[in-house]
Amino acid sequence: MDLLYFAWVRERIGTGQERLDPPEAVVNIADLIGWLATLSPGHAEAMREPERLRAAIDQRFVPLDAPLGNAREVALFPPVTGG
Amino acid sequence: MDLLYFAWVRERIGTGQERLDPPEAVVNIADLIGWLATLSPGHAEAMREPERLRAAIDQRFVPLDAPLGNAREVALFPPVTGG
Amino acid sequence: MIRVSVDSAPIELSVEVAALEERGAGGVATFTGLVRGDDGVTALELEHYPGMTEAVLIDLAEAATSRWELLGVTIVHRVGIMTPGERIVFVGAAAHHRREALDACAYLIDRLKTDAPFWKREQIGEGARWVEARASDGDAAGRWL
Amino acid sequence: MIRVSVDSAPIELSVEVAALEERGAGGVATFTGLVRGDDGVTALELEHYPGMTEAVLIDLAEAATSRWELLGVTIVHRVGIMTPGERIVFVGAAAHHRREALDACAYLIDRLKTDAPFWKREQIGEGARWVEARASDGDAAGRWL
Repeated sequence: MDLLYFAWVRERIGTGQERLDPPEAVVNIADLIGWLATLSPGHAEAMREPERLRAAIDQRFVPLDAPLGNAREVALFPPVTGG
Repeated sequence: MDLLYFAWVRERIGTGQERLDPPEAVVNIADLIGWLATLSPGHAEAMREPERLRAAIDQRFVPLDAPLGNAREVALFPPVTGG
Repeated sequence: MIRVSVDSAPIELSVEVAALEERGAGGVATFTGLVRGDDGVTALELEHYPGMTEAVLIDLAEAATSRWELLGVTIVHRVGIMTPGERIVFVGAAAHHRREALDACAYLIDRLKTDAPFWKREQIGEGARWVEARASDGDAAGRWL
Repeated sequence: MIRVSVDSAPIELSVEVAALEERGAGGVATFTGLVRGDDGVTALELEHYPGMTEAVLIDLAEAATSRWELLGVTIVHRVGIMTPGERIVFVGAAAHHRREALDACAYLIDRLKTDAPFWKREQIGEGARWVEARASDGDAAGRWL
């Protein structure tokens, strides 16, 4: 699974992209956030406040309880601030 | 009193401006329209449908029943169509 | 800062927008009215009431600045003869916040349509006709009362 | 006609407006967002989600054209580093009637603010901070549901 990170999520983790293979118990975005938090201190810091995170699966916004299904690309980021 | 005419009012009368001295019985815009209609065939044609006319006294829009008072400049024209 | 102009010269959109952008605003909203070329119109002539027209436009710009927090308001209206595709009118508002700029811009053009003494005459081939006022313009201006 | 662009080059407002004006519309409404220089901000950096951002903007432009009768829709968003006074975003709509153009323009910028994956980072002297999303943006986008 390709993981993409943007804004301060990217900065805290230290990379904008990584390929990871989450365990089977990780079935939705919230699970994924919890699992990512265990990977490194940077990941832990980025995932510390899940309520401040937003997600997209295969480039579509999804809520945090969305199932991962056969996601190829999952992105995690703060609420958007463009325009 | 300076009379100003715009758009088809001006075209029908044949001039955009004239100085006139209405009789004392002419006290409001509606009276003025009625009196102007008697001046020439062009005036009559321009004043034929008072409900299609709008007016300004000293460069402020007024309703047709507005008193002329000490008006120095009275303008008659169709509803505006700018923009 | 208010800028009002009634002129027979073509409207210089880039210049007008640049002046609004220089106000230090977060956003600039604009509306430009153009001569449409459909209906066979070959030229459009705009007549106005010199003196009163400018005064009405200044009143309108001032009404917008007292209603919203604006850093700049521009109203430029062309008069005389113009051809399809040319700009008839430009209104613009600069504000810190986009809602103010957008609302002020809509307000300016809606009220200009009903309150400013301009008259349009369409040239269609050899003929010409004075454009009739539309009831929908009165409705649009009424939104802001 | 829809035009969507996400680019690090400065936004060429004259070019964008001219393209909308050439659609033969009666009116063109635009909104331009600028980097504000107050609060001591010395630079603004815009990050986006390549691929998804463009797709969201195209969806948004198409939603506007199905909601209103439009002859042209343009959304141009700059990314990378920009300085106070520079343009961040330009949205514009061309339509036969002004109400469509004005409403579509407001809709595009309101929804872009909440739906398009962009993130702003402000540079303030030596420091930098990620801009927080504002609840009022959600409210503004909610007007269009």
